[in-house]
Amino acid sequence: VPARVAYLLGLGDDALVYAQRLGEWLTNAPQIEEDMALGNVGLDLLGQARTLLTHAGEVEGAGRDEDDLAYLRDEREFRNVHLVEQPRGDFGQEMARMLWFASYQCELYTALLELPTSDETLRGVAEKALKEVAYHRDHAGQWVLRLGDGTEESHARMQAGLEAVLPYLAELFDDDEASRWAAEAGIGVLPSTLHDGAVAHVRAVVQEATLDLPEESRWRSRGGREGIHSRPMGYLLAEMQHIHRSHPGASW
Amino acid sequence: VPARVAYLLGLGDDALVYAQRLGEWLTNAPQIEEDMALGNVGLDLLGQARTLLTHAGEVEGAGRDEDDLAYLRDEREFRNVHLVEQPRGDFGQEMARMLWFASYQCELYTALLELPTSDETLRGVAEKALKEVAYHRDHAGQWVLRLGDGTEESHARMQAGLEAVLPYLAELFDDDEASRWAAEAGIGVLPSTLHDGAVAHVRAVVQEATLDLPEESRWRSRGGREGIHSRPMGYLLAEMQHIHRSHPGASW
Amino acid sequence: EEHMAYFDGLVSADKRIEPRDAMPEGYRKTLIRQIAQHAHSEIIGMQPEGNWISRAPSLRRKAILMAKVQDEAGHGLYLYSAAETLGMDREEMLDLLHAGKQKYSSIFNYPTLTWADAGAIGWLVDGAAIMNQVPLCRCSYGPYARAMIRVCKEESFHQRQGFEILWVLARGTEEQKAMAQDAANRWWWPALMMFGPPDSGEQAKGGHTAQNMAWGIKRFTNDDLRQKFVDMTVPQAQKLGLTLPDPDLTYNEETGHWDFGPIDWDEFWRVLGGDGPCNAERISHRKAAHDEGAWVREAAVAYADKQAARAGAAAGAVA
Amino acid sequence: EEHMAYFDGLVSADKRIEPRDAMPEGYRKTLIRQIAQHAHSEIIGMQPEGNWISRAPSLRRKAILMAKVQDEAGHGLYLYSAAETLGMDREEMLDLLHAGKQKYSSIFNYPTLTWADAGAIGWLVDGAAIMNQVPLCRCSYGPYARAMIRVCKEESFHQRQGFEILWVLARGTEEQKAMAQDAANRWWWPALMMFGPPDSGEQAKGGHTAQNMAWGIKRFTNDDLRQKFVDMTVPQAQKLGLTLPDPDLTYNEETGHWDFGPIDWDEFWRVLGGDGPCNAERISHRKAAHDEGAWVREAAVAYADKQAARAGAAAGAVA
Repeated sequence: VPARVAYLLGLGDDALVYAQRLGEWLTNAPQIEEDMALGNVGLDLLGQARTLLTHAGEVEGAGRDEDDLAYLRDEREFRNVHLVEQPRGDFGQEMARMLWFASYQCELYTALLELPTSDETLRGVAEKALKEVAYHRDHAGQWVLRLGDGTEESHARMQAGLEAVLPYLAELFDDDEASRWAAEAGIGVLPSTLHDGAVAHVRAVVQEATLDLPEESRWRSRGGREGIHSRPMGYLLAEMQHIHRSHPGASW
Repeated sequence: VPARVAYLLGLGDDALVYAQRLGEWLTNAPQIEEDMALGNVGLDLLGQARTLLTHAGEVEGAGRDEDDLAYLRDEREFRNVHLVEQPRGDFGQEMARMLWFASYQCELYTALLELPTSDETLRGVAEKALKEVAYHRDHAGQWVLRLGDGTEESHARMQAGLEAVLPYLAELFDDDEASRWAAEAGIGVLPSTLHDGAVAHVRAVVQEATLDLPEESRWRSRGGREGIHSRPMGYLLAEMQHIHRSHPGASW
Repeated sequence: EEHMAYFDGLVSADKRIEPRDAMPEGYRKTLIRQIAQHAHSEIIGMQPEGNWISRAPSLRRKAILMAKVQDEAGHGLYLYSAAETLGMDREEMLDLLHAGKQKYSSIFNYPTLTWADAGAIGWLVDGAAIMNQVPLCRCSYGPYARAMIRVCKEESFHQRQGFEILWVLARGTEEQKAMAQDAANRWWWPALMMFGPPDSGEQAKGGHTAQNMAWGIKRFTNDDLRQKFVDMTVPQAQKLGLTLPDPDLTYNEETGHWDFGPIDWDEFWRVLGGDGPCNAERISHRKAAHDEGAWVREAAVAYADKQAARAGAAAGAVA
Repeated sequence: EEHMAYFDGLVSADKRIEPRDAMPEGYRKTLIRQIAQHAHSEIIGMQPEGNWISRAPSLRRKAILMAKVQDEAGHGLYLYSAAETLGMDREEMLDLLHAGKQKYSSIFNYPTLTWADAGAIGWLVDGAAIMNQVPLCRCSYGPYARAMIRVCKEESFHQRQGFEILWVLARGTEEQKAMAQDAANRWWWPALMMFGPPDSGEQAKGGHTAQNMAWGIKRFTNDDLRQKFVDMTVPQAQKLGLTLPDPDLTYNEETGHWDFGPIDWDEFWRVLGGDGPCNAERISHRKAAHDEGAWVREAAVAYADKQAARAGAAAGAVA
């Protein structure tokens, strides 16, 4: 896959896979308002994913549309980070993941908008998505506050949620070959440049929530952008792709 | 699907789907001996399934082999009962399911051997499998004893296991169209005729284990033999079939 | 007495009763029961379709389905709010649902076995729901009537989406056609049962139709609504190219209606009584989500209390 | 002293030490550590392949894979029994494993990403394991040597099965060929690391090779075994039609061996130290199964105690 396509797929796959995980909250949220809110976040990400995958397919020029890319690629061809493919934990863990991921995406889309990019589609995504992910970040932040500064139990669980996502954070800011190429070419940004901004935002929320920001992880995830995934990914794809793959060539 | 094929598929799908569930115990059993034992039971059932599906494909005469039948049928075409498709519960629940299913299978294969059947393959399966399922029944029975007459906790959990499988038992003994045809044709048996023998065996074990055999269920499963399945079935098939379906026409 | 005369006057003038108005206790109870059941149906109804979000066969369909299930959550919220104006709060209604003491529409006790079921639910189940709900937009109780207006607008959108799912399947591969037909076969009769048992005749079992009509809660009998639904749906099935699983279905030139065969009310009562394919699953899924979320709701309350206390302290300091 | 002379005599005569024989404490400790690590590797090694049982692409492959993972459980059991003859019981060894105080082969900290990995594990990982284990069939400690004879027989069967998986893939569709090549790319270097760090030179880090050789536990150096493995495997890769991911791999006419490029020992130490792709997952999976099964093991003990008491009472009554 050419680097430009790979870069777009990385952005799109993150959004797609996280949308898939968030869809699992519908009917499982702690209150009905959250069924709606998490559904909304999932829908926003799915929307971003669709535009990004469609665009990646067009740039590639091999005739693959959004569904070909979502349903007919194998695990090794998906370029999302491990954070988004992890199974649904409890609500605190989800808020920790969402706070981090949305903070990362806020920095990402902000930086993309600041580029004198020649990729108008990508600029369009960034423009629309920035408003969305700012809301996601705020929504998760509100919950981190409520849970951190709520009851004793919720404080402990929210802290545990922050610890649970910790090993998957470094990878968000890894510069891979595709992003290096994209930054060089002026159409993308180096993930490493997004680190400080994202951390600053999360740190402020976590402190206000009377929680501790964990910083030491015995291990860290690696390689999602090269198609090296964690165990849950294959099962996620099996579920997501099964019906589509069961009817080769069908329209829906 | 002709009734004779449907009958064979029902027997084969029960074994296949239960083998799939038992395979999930490997690496998850309470002790290594049980990783081996549950793997063994799963392997026996997988073996039965392979012969039965292969035979069903031959009888059908449409050129479908065991893999076509296992991997390329949709949920509505699977004819197994709901009991075997339920997700893995705790070990007590698994022993309850295995005791019931193996008791049912013991009665089934015994009855098939008593038929002056013209289906030599089916007789061959019954002959070989009867020894296997007698061991499964015994293995589960031993555990029901140990857990029922073990600690207070294990007694309570084993009792809960018996309650958990209760709603799925009646369906094992439902006469469906295919089994009625097969019994009529002298190549199969009516499930309803297997009920009393299976219950007698389970009852004896449960009593010796100082447990109560629950008999009242507010609801009961229905329709597996007509391809009406419960929610977990679709996800089980997605996982089981995904790789095979991802490579149409490939050999393995 | 005077209050009740005012109530009767409003009802007979086809005006709206509002929360501040006095109302007969029976009216209040009936409405709470009906609105709660309606809200619960939206919430439980998220499950059969939610089952297909992760497996939807195209990203476009996945997005539409997610939005739809989310709309149902929204409908549940409007309706719980409407019921709360009658003096029962949401938490209490959910407890009654989980304890099996308030009901939800029995149709959601049927499983969604294939992707086509997402279409059939939209087409038939939402179609039947709209038939029930459109008259409720003129219900005598104001908050309920207003909630229904919002709900109906979105439901008809969902119904069209369901129809479109089946339309595409019915024009697809042989497997897709079979899937669509199978879904129609399985959902047709349960959809007809959604209107409830007959209001009269052998099968009628102590319904409340007459009283509810007098109160302006109900506008049509179950049988009238069912007939309207059949009359609307048969031509749609023909357009789709699907057969409805009723050999007795025939157009009656005299009445101008479609006659249909006998409904299996035994099945209806059995499923309503708890022995349907998914009753146990629907409630246990719902209860598990609620129980697992308890700590989150408690934390939200605790945080709000702390914030209020802080605001109070700050206000005190300023004063 | 006398005991130790007897021990030394047995070792130098290449005879077997048995559990009843006196032995140096260092010998006992080394063996416990090594056999436990070996047993743990079998048990943890069930996970990467177990991951593919539910998704195996044909029923035949599913059966073979289930049987293989089950064999590994069996190997674990033999090996725990061998270690128990040295005075540490299985429960204690498992506790040490779960606490991170006993190790397992670091190769199992790599993920199985595709079906081809089930083949690569058989071919390369089992192949390397056999290379390590065959000499252990002549280990000075009798119970370990006898366990290894059984294990090796089954391992070479597994190795052939792994080879066959890749053989079929390498002759399959383009996707299958790519899958096989990708698996070879990812497993080759970790397989070479399985022999441990170099015994001498810059990269050597305080190994125990010399002492273990003197005790008759080890027969060859890590580097010797690694070279034998490379020499055996390169022609197999050629037969398969797969490329090994090492541009420096060349046949050395002088030595008669295959020369290979530098191994990334930084990666080795990083993964060994806990920061591999699956370290956390492997232990937490194992621990979860163990913890969830505690009530079952307790019940089995309680039941056995009750049975023994009953038998005692019955015997008393008879006497």
